[in-house]
Amino acid sequence: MATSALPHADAHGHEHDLSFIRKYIFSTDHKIIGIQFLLLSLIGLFIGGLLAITLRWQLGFPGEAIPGGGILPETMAPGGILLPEFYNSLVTMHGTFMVFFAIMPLLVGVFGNYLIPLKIGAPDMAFPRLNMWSFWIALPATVLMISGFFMAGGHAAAGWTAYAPLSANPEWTGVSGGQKVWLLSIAILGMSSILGATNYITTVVNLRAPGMTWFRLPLSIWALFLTSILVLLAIPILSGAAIMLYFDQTIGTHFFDALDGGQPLLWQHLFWYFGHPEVYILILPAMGFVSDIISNNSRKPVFGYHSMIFAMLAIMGLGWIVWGHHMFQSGMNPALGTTFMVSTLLIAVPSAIKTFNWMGTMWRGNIRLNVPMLNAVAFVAMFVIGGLSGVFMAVTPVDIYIHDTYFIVAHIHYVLFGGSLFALFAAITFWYPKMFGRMMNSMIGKVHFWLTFLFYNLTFWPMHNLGIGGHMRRIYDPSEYEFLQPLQGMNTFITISAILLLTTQMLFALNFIMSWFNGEKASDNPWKDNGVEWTTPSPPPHGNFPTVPIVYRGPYEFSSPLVEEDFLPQTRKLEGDQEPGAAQNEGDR
Amino acid sequence: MRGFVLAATMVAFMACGGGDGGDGGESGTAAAAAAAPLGNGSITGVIHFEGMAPSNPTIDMAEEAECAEKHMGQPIDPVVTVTDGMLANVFIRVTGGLPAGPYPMPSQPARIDQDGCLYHPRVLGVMVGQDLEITNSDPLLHNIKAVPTENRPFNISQPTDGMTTTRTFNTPEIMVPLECNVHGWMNAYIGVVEHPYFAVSGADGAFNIAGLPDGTYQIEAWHETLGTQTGEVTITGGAGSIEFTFSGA
Amino acid sequence: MGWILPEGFSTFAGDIDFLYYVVLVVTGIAFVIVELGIVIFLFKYRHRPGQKAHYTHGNNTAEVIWTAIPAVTVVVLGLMSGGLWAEIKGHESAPAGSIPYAVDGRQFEWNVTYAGLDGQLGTGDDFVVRNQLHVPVNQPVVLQLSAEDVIHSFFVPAFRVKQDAVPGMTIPVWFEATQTGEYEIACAELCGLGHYRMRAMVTVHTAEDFQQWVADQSAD
Amino acid sequence: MTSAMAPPANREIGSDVYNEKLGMWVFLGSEVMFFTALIGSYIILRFASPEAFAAPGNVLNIPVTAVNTFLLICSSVTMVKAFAAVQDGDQRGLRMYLVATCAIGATFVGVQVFEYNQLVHHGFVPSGYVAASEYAAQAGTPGWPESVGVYSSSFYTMTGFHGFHVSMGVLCMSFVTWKAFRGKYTQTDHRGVEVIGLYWHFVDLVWIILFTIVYLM
Repeated sequence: MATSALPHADAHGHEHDLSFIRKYIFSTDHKIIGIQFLLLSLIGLFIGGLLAITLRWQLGFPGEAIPGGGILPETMAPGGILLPEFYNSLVTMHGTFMVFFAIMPLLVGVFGNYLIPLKIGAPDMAFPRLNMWSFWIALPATVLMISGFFMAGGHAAAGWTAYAPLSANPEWTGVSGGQKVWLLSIAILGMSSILGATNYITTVVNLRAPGMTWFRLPLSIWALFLTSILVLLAIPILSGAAIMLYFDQTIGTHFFDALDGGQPLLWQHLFWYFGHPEVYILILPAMGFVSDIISNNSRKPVFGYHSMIFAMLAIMGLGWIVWGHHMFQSGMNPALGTTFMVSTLLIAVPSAIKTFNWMGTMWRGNIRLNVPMLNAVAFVAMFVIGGLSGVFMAVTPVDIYIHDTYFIVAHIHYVLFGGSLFALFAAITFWYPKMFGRMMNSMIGKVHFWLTFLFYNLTFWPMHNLGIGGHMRRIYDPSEYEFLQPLQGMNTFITISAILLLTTQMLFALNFIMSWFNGEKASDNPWKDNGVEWTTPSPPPHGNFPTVPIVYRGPYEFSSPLVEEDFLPQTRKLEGDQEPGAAQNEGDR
Repeated sequence: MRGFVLAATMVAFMACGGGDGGDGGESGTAAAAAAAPLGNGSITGVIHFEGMAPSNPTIDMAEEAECAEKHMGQPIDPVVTVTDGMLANVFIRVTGGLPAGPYPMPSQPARIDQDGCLYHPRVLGVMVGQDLEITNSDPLLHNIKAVPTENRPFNISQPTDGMTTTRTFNTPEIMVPLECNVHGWMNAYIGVVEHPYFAVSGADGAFNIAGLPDGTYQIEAWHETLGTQTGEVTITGGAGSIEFTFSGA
Repeated sequence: MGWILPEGFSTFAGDIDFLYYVVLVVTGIAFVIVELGIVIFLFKYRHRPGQKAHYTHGNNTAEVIWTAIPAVTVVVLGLMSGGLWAEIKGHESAPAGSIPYAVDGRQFEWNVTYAGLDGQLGTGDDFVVRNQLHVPVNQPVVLQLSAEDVIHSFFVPAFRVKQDAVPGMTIPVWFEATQTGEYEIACAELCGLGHYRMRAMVTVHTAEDFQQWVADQSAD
Repeated sequence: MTSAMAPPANREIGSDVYNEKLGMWVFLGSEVMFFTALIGSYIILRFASPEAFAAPGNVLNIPVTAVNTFLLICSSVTMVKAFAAVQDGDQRGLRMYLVATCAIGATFVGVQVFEYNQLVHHGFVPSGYVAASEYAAQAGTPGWPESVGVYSSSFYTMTGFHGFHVSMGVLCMSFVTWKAFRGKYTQTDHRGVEVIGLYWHFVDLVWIILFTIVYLM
């Protein structure tokens, strides 16, 4: 077929003709879209962080005015003293922004977009235009979510989990517009994610370069591929639930309204049936990036490449049958508790496999402790803590006590901040030279890492102890309870650490922006990596590769005895390497 | 084409945001405030109560020590307050006979206080657009949940002593109930009227509605449990009077 | 403070705490092995000029070992927990002869309905007390937990009791206090702006004092 | 996969299925989960409160919907015919059957709007019975629930979202039809026709499930 021999040809043939708007705003280039997502979700991350320290202020210094809080309107914080309803909004929106507008787009939107075509040797996504839409749907969703802060009655205040009936009826919270905006924004963002996932899956299946067989795919791509499947299947559940809740609020349906035959627990089942796969959406890509980065910087193949893949498959599969562990105390039939406990505990197995394989990768390596490696190792060290604290909650009788306490808050932050966010710092630093053609400053990077690591642990480690003391989540003023009063000092300590932690992130922002303009120019392959993306210039041109890359081996051939150097790129042809089988490449030119 | 769709989407979002946002209540206020008083006559009256006054429920404030200590003995919920045959907390307003507006806005905001875990006053009136200042005089959390049918509901909280919040109502409504979810026994009622010619009977059962020209007016008296009564009064020479009598079960 | 649980005052608190310490020890061992391993590897295998890493793609024996050990551990943990969970949470598990109560959560208070002198709920001598739960010591009680408006969660840290109260459902919760005194009840599920203040008290009396208290209340 | 289809000569090593078709299959996976959420909720609500669901035929008009179901199945047939036509190089057949599919799809939506109209008229709206309506008067008689809150909620949400999907399908189908009239589909390359066909059959299948569990059971 001459007219459509290369489906990407028409999209890329005339790049020099493209106006600025087509090139950088309404771009169909996966690299530009990835960077657009990067900027958008870094803003989301910053908003989430600001919300966090605002709410932490109230916990650290209950009833005292926030310095500079006078600028907040009277409906949020009269005289700078947070109102309980605003505190609930802060809690809700901190979770919402971090999960939906920071971590998830950073992992999936940014790196899914940027890495998949480059690492599989494709010129772009399978559906570049759809890809553009996925960003241009995510952006209005973000704007809409932010607009909720300015609504009468305030922003959604029923928690990021939006448990019905609290979220279903403005009578219970005083919030009406905010909650509706929240649901709409989540549903719209869901469309963006589904479009993205459809694109990623098609791209990985169909657009791999010759020789890039399934078991030569980097683990980052495996992780993004499996994550896309989770996104594809989990997000529509949330969209459906959000629409039902929206109808409960607007056209008077009764899905979650117990007074009229509805089922409040139905919301929880739907939410967590989405929500637990979502948890893995938020960690699997991080695991993939870290595998790549640890292998690269240990100059050693990934230990147990196949078990890594099978472990991810197991996590993905188990992710669908454990949602009930969020609902042990919810009134769900207790007989189900034991079932969910067993499936939940089983997740410890693939997690352990992955952890030991990362350690195995480092074992007898030749470890370079650069900024990506520091962050990647911190991921492993912190993810382990998050994983182990999960065991406490999985054991149902212990969960009775620590459920809905700060123990779970510590757990989620060890997984999502200690895990995902450190992996993101690693990944951003590692692929920054490819994205922008310049290196991030390594000195600032190291200072940022060590300070973040320190303040992060000072912030979240004591939350375990708060939880063990029985400190409930989401309470505005712990000093109301006698049994929590002895813990006030710890709360204050955590708040101060959290403020320092956020302040430290300014270093990262500074490094990110300054390096963009002034960073040291990066070579094509600054980390001496094997991946296909490092064979093309930094940043890669439109269409990615001057010639079609041909892949001869897996991505982790570091310190191979076959060559002098300690790395062996996937595309480098050695004597005796077979050309990829003709059967695989009927259409190959 | 694509640009158009996006623009349309954005407009739709804005519209959606705008529709729910903003209080929008302030606009009518300025014009009304400028209006001159209609006259200088006034209606005076008293509310009688006959029969056995129902006994008011007691309140279990044991778990709110700061409030309990503001009360002598067992706190009671003053649903029906009768003193020497006179009934307090009746909301009286003019329902007919008024000349066309605009009506003058009261110079002071209406005030309601939460003290000893009770609303003071229990019944009050505000004019549409008039500020209502809600104050917390207790060192603990109260929330103020207005459950109107015509106006926009609100549910706000005051976690600390001395906090004041201002709200307005934009539509006439008899009556807007206020409740506190932290203290289930706390109730108050706000009459929202489009003019300033309303009053609440005091402990002596007396009330006074001032600023009216001579003429004949329809009056309605409302009590939270004893129902509504209507009457008519004529102001001549700047004075008129009316009496209502509510009776117990 | 630290990793030690506060003292528990119900019959099953000890069992829950024991399981907690088992998990703490198991995860503590894993924690030390992994974190220490990472630090050691970072030092021992740090980059040295001219050195090349050991070239290996893995080891199946190692994979089997570190699959099997966690698998066995979690299965054992599961076996240890299942029975206790059923004993505490099973809908039929309240001991025979437990004193019945009804506890209703609403924004933002707990209303406790007492069975009164006849020991039966739903009879004329029931009475309701706001935010106060009075129980006798060493005697199992069962609360029929419900909610009027939104989801609340009935949490008594000292008894290791926690159960969501869901509108439209009545969920039995039982416990047996082992020591007289006053203990706090909290709401553990975000229920609105007064969530943090949805505090109530359990008072554990001696059997005689409890009888007296019920009699006093009924007399009012 | 027929090689006569001659999918674009990908130089990649992926599957034999061309991008658009694979993409549609993947997207339909997502759609399956969306309807699973709605239908699953319906099943849960119905098991939890069977008394809120009317006996078949009492509230909903089965004959009208049965005809509508038949129409939708016919549109799947015309879709298949259109695809067969383009494979045979029969441009006229392609256009005719595409137009027929569009028309039947639009009719389906029209009948659904009519059905909603009737239901609202009789007093059955998403929040339940309308007070003092014809249906509300029958509440409590055999086969007529006292209150239909969850029934009406899930009925309107499920059928409404299905109707929305059909409408979207008709829109996309019109676009494909327009392209067919401009001769954009050939015997060897007619990806658009096949892809919209997949979607169409999916929506049809969902309706058969909905019709069975909502109207007949």
